[in-house]
Amino acid sequence: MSAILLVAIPLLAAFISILAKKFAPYLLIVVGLFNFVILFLLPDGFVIIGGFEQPLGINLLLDTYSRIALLLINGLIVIITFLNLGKYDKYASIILLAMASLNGLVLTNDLFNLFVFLEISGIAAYLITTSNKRPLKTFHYLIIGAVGSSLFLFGVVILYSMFGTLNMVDLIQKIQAVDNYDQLILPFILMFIGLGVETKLLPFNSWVKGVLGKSNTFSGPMIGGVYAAAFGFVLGRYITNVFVFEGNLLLVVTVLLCLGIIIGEAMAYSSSKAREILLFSSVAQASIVAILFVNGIILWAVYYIVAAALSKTVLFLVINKATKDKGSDELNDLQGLFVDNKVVGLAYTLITLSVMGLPLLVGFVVKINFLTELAIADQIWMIIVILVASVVEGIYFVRMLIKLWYKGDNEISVKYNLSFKIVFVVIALAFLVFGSYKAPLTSLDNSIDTVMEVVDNG
Amino acid sequence: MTLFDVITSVIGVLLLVLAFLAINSKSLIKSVLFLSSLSMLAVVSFVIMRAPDVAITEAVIGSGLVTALFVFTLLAAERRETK
Amino acid sequence: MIQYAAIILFVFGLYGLLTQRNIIKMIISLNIMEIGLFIFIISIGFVYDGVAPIISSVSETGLLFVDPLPQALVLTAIVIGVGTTALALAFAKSIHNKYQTFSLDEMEEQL
Amino acid sequence: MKNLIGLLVSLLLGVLIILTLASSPSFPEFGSVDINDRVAGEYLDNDNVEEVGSGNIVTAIVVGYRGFDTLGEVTVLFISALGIALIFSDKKQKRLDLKFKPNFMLKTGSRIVFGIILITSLYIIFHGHLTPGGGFPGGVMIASAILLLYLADDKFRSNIKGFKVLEGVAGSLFVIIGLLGLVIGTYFLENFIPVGSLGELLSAGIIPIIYMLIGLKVGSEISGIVDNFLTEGESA
Repeated sequence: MSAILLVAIPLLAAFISILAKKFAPYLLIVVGLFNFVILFLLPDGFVIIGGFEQPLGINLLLDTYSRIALLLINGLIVIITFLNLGKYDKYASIILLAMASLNGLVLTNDLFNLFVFLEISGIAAYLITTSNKRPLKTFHYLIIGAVGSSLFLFGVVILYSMFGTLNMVDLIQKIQAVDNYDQLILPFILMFIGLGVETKLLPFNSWVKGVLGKSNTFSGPMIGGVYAAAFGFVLGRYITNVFVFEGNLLLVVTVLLCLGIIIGEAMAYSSSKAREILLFSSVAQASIVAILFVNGIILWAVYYIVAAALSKTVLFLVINKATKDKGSDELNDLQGLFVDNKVVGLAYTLITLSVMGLPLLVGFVVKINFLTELAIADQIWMIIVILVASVVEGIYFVRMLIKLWYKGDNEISVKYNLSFKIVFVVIALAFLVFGSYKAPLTSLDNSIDTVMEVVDNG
Repeated sequence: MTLFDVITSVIGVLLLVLAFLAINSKSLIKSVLFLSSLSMLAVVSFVIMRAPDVAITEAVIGSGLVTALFVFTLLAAERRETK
Repeated sequence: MIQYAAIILFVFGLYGLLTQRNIIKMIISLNIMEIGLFIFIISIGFVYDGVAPIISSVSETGLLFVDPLPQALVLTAIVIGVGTTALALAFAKSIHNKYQTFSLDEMEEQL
Repeated sequence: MKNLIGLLVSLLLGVLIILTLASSPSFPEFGSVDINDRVAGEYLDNDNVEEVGSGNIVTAIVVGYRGFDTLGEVTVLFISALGIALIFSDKKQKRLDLKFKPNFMLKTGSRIVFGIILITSLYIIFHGHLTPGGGFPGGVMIASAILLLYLADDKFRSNIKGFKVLEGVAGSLFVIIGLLGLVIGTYFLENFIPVGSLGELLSAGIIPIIYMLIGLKVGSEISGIVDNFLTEGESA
């Protein structure tokens, strides 16, 4: 019973699933639940592969940080597959591979191994987006993804040529020992760009509009929710532990991220399509997460990713289901969606208010805490940018809610079956409960990412 | 300038020339052929840099399989345009 | 010298990718970029008058060897590159089914 | 205008890379690398070579030390083949009638060469741990032999169902060997078969077995990809 099962079992299931196509979706749900359960039983610490010690072979690191990520990823994949049972069954083997690669991405402690999993999850993402039936947009996403991972490999190889190791913990020890900082700027930039493509950071997210703008109830939640969360965790682990941003590099990165927030919110404000509003707001959220990690606010960034992933999954499910039934995602066509879907509407509203950060909801708790942490780190400019972004976000979300609740003369008939409703209500209630009952959130602290601990006493 | 340096610089220049031709040639078939010869040159440079494993893999995959896939895509496209 | 040629090749592939308006040319630029990257990785591990890392008998282990790790990385990266290229070509083929052309400009006219 | 921006961006990146690498103290000069201050020095160390037992150090790294990478890599090919089959899956496939018809020379020549290619690829796969080459080039060679049959006869369709089964079985066996390592030994992908003496055919424990499985898997996958590229939907 070791953490390697989280990667090996889905792989084995994927290889078997092509032999028995009919059972693939059910195999996927069973493997997802199996992963979800053993995550509560697995001990923290390193998992050595192949029997070779730390810098020679590859090893995986399981700590609270990656455990939260894995619970979120495997849980969401099971929910999304369960809700889309019957319609997207031929994608079951691909989802199994996506699950294996995302688990490996979060767990691995080896840089080249991360590149391999980056490629697998990338190819799985391109194939998931083929369900949008837009080959040109998927091709655009593939090209940018391939460029991103080539740049990442370039950065990894330069680091290997300088320090002679591919193991993350070993590398951090060697980076700490180096005095000439300027030579590290190049590999860090290349790897930051490589990871920035999949985490939708500013200059490399031109693929997001094409992919998520035309998404459906399967590709929307997968790419917008699960993939965004997984890559957010990976980017966070590398920003806090491996990358050392100082001086003008830190300035450049911060300006880039702030621009990402402002442009993301502005595009969401100016768009009239429901899916575009959601995807641009998730672009802005990705930049906020990156800023939090750059300032070392690990705990609240983790909660922000979890809240963003859950909320985006629900929002994309609701909007994409309505778009499929209505045929268009223009807000005017979706007017009055919640009038005869009271339960779904209530859950949707609660979650949107939490994303905006209104009191009594978990979004507020997360936002207040990371703003105070930013204030402690006296990052005044970033606080101003995030507050302005929240105001803009509030405006376009409220405008969207008003349209969705007020029918006007638009006639719309969208039916959500029971399993959809149950999932929405449960998540909305979780947002409400953890909004007021803050104890479990504040019981953890920044030490959930134990890489630095291992480096210091390793 | 040992013999080794001469050979590597010749290969370096040839690589760049072939890459330029591969990108800027008008017809697609020509640029695919330039790409195939580019990967053949890469095989030669791998052999010179004492990497036999990689040379065999790049030879079979780079100039063998990738070129074949490109040609099939172009043939299928050409056939459909003429129909 | 071949190390700088490899970097220039990588950047040249990136340039081709940013400027070409033909899908097949973009995939070719992607391949050029990857070939440049692979030559760079192998050049990192090269040692003057080193020997290929093949040991046929235990007595030979005293020789000066080339670095075997970059070769293992490139071996993996080549096969990954083929996977991505084959998928990109499959997309190019299905795009051609839909738009009857490979050039992005003609496709935009049809939209 | 777009070309100018593209040129500027790539020029800027190129200059940045070359300047940083030229001026950085810890980036070694071309060719003057001291292996021992890198991890690779351990791989070439005497008793490590004997412990893994594979003559070809690169194979020892690819399948032994970093076997998890190779498992990931086999998955990349698996998902590409799966994806390509998915993209072209909606129509019943029939052979693409290309303009060129295989003439006599091609037909007879390919029958002769087919056997030679197969034998060399099997040789490369089974000697992966002794001489250069291994599962991947061997597998792609098998696929190119089958590609030759496609070219030689334009009605030829290989047995796709059989390749799918072979692909699934070989992949599952690879993971099962890894899990056996976890059950018998204490680590995933651990070498639980005695290593034997260096240089012999049956040495290096599970490495030749894994390379043989990879060869079969890669061969069947890429033949599947070739078949997808050389066929088209019935209605087209």
